[in-house]
Amino acid sequence: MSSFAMEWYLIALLMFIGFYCMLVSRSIVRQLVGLEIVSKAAMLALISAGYWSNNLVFAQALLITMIVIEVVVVAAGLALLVKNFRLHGSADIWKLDSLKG
Amino acid sequence: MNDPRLVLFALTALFSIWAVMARSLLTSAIMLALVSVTVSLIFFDYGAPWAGVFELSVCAGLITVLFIGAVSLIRSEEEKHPESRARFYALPLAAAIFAIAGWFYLPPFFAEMAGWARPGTGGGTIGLALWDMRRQDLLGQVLMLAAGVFVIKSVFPRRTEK
Amino acid sequence: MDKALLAFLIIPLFAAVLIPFAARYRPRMADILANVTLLAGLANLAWLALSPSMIASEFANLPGDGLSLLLVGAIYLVGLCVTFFSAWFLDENLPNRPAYYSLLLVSVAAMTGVVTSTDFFTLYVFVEVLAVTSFALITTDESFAGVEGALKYFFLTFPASALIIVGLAILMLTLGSLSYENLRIFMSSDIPAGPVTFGAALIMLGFIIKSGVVPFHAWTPDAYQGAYAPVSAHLAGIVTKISGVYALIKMATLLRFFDGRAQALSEMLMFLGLLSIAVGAIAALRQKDFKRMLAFSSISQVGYIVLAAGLGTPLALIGAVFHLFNHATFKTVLFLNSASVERSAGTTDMDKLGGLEHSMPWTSWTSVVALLSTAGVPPLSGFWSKLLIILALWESGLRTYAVLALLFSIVTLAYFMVMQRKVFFGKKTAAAESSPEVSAPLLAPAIVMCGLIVALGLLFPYFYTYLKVVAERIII
Amino acid sequence: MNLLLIPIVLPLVSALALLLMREKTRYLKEVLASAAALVSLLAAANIFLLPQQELVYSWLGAGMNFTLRADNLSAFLLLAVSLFSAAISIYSFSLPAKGSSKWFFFNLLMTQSFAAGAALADNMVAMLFFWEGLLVFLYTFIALSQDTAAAKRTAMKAFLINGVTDLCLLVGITITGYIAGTMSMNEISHNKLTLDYGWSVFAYVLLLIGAVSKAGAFPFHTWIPDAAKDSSAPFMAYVPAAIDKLLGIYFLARASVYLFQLNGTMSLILMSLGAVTILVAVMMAFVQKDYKRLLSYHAVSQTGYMILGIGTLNPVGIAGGLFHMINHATYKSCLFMTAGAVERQAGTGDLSKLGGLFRAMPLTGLCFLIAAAAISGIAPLNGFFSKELVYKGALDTGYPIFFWAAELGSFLTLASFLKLGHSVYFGSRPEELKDTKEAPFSMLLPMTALAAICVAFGFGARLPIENFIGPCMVALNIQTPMLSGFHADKLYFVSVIVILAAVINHMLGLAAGGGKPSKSSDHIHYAPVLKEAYALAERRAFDLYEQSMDRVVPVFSLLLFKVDRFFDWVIDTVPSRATGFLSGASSRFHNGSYPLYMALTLAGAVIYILLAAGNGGLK
Repeated sequence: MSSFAMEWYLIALLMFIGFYCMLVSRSIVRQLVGLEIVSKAAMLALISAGYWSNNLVFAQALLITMIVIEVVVVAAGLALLVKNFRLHGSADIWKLDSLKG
Repeated sequence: MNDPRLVLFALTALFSIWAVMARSLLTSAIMLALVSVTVSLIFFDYGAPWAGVFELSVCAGLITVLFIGAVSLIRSEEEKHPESRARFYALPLAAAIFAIAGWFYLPPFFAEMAGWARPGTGGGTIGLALWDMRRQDLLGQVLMLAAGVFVIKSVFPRRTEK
Repeated sequence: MDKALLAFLIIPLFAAVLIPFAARYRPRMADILANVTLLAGLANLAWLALSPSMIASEFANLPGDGLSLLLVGAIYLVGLCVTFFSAWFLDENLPNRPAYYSLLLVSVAAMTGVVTSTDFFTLYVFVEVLAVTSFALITTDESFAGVEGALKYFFLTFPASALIIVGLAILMLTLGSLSYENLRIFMSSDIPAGPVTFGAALIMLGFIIKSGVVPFHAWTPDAYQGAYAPVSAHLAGIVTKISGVYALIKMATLLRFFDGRAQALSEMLMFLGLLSIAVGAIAALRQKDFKRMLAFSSISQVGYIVLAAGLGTPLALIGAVFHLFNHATFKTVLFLNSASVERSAGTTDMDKLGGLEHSMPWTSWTSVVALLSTAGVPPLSGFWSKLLIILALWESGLRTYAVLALLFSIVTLAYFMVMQRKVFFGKKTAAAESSPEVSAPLLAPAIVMCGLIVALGLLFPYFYTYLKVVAERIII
Repeated sequence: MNLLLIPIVLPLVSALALLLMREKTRYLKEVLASAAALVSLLAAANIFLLPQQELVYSWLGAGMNFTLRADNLSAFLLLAVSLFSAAISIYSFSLPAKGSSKWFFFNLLMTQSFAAGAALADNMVAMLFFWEGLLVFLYTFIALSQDTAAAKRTAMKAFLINGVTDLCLLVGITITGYIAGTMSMNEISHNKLTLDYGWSVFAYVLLLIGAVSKAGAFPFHTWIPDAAKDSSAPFMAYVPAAIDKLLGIYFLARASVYLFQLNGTMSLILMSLGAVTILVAVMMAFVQKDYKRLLSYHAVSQTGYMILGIGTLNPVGIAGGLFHMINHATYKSCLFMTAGAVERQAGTGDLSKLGGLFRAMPLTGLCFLIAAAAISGIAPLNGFFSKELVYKGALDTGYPIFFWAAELGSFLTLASFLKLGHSVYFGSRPEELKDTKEAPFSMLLPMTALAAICVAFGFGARLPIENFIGPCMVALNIQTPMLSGFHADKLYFVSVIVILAAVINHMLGLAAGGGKPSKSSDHIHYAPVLKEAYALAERRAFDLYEQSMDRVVPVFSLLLFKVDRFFDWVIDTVPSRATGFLSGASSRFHNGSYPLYMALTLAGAVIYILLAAGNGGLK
């Protein structure tokens, strides 16, 4: 079993954990935690691919951009969380079901 | 399993399970910071120090601060209505099922994929790579940061009248 | 990146940064700056694409591949319509007025970035910027629905980003590069594809989620319905098309669907396209809310584009690009009209509306033009694009697909007729009694777009020449 | 702009401009319409004088060309169309009884534009386009000319009759184009079609139906007398009297001579059709008691001469038919104008209430006399010469029966005009008409102009035959024989006998009718066998349209209704249940629940990934 395959296996596991979290948790904060875990897994996949294909510098360059994006995305998510909390008084995403039909 | 990197990977998985299962949101946020730390260690181990430094400072630092801020804002309300824990206790079980089921399929799949790898030339420095090859991404970053500022301004406007 | 179009990215960004400073004391400055920026850009584009010498030479010297030019045109057009509409629609004391315009301009810049990018990672970066701006734009007002729509949009499209990154990682591993050009060269060589198509499939899945194709569509109606009124026009008209559908068309050309190297992927994409057409159309039949119905219709129309992109023959791609452009025109008109109705009658619930044609004739008739174009009634522009798509399907021997696409086109007409009857025709209801026609500036974008719909339909041969050049260049 | 487009585009644009005007403006609409018609007339004259012109637009990419082609025949026709438009637009200047003047002139100019297009079009599809356009404006013209239900009904009648026959024309043109492999009439004429096989006979018969029904021949004529009652005099003078005759006979000539090589049988059919039309219509005309209605039956009857002339298929007959076409348009237009003038001045068109108007309206009366003499074929007016040509052509075919039918028609024509003229302009003037005055100048001008043309084409028959009819024959690729300067003594005497017979008949009728000129036809009207026939005709027993409307249509529509209900159920109830079920399911599914949506998204993604991994080159 090559090291690469093992790493990606664990990355898949990490991704599973993150998506599981997004699937089952009601709290928007925990949704964001799940989201963070998934994106960590994606970053690991990227850097691992860079490492094993001898493109590490390139991968790092991409990763830095990704981290900037992640920060802004998480900040936007938290901003939405706070706005939702202000309007609805809760941070429960399962309660948001007024739009239907 | 003697590869230290794999230990770090396993540690990351462990911390993330913990982050998901933690009863308190604050613990979740701290565990998430630990996940980031282990991920940055993995980066260092790969020989990607720039990514590691960024990860450590931005993800483990800035994002954790943001998280803790948001959590402390809503914590009082959250603790009044704790969510049902049963689904979270099922996580280790689900992860184990995934891990065992995946063990038979995923590593061979990834191993075959590794066989298709086309090694690049490597070389160059991070600065050159960013500036010469990824110049548009820098533009994208600027745009992203601008967007972030405007998002915050839009969601939390300065109220002049009320 | 297409250097010729770089200015169309930088200038709105610059204007977006300028707006908070310029509008500190005079809030109207924000409107003026945003409108002027987009109008100037549009004028410049019109000159680029439609100068007499360009038409005389049958578009032979277009800069770039022509597709990005066309789409930048569409982006600026819809953006201008939305900002112009907003300038009169926005509440005078909306606290985040400057930020709203800044975000619109940033999203225009990001969309320009999307259509001019030459590499998957750059595409991803700009798509993320676009998504972030959209979240904030949806919740511009303080409505409950807005924040609900934004949160669902945020979380339900997030898996797309992760999948795209994993796809990029696989591409990097097996292709060694992320640029379109390398993928194209790789796909046209005889090297066995291996996991490259798998990586591409993951990226494609990401964009399928972002374009709201069934079964990944759940966020679409919520986001469109909850969004602040003019923003839903912006979202439905252009944002989701650029952030998702455009990339699908691009990948269809890069993966060379027409020569069968990624046959499985092509078939899956076509199946999903048809599924969206069907689900969107059927769901739209029974909607009670005007905007939600339009959202489902949007899913259905995106289905046509995805179906054509999945087929990938030159004719189908011409149809897809044209339908993308048409969708921008008619969906913008319909959503802006829904905003006008909301402003005038105070609700978008179709059960409470009725008989608005007497008090709002312009809104009513522009809706009719747009819906006929959506349903593909000749000689409006929507007819031609659907015709091209169905023809392409028929020519490729996919008779079932062609017939079903045609059938659901009739369902499209049916649900729009239901909508038109419930909202504009029929008996006047209490809500309609006190709803005057909105002011001329609010009507102007819809009327201009309707003019465009009719003009494109009538001048289709010229436009077809342009599209043929585009198709030749993007397929090679 | 190309000269050829002016007669089409200018009236069209002016008509649209008219619609923008307010109904209240005085004379502005009239001036605009007259000016447009006059400018078009000048353009048409210019086109006629220039050598043959052609204007080609490629249409629908390659394969089909939108061609306007002014060969001599088309140019001549265009000139005639423009002439009558100009005359009618001036005539209608101060005529109140034409309905809304905005819509009247709109219809007039539209009709002119489309008629000009139909005359110039070389491509049959383009011609059909203009032809069908005329149909639309025929309907609106009648429907808007009076604000009565009868006008609407007549309009619908005209529309349906012409619609059905235009449909025949459409099918005929399609088949012809298919057989010939081209839609261009010019190209077909280089390689004429023959009637050797079924499809081409079928095609020709359909074209024939389209053409003769436009011209208003038996049995497609029945809307014309109704329109005479329910619409205005200028409409009658313009459309059934002039434009329809011109176009119908034009296309009949094109089809019979230019596109197809006919055989003897078809020639006999055509001539019989012509003879029957002459006799049936003139018999009906003879007993009419209304000015316009009488004229309208003559408009039908005269068509018979043209069809007869073209049906002879010999150059003399064809020339006669074409010459009669233009002559008929001239005098019949003039006659309808006099009818309109009398109606305007005296307030009625009923013959029994009119009388002795010659003194009050001398100029109108003079015009009537000239035109009536012309239609009756009295030498040396234009009608005489064209009829002579038709007679000569009919005799040359070797079937003298057609000649005699035509002469009988001529006799009855003259007789009915003696009756008409006597009862309107001579005899004693009724008390109510004491204050009747001459018609206004704007009505007299076109009337006298047309009467002058009648005289000029009569005395100088050489001129029109050499300048107009001769070139037309060239355009139809016919060797022109010596047409003018021909005086057949025998024929001349026969027509003198006919005139005398008609006068004697009129005397007899007067004596039988107790000296009342309006009853001078009663001795024939109530003659033993004819009495029943006329009674049936009055009940419209011979009117195909009315009969089918009464008998066939109700049954058929009931049947269709039942079929329709069935299909309605199949395509309405069944799918609406199905879609109702599906959309209900969809709306229950979209319940706003986030975890459901997330599960859907993730499940979809997993399935997609598994499929992609399974088919994506790996494994």
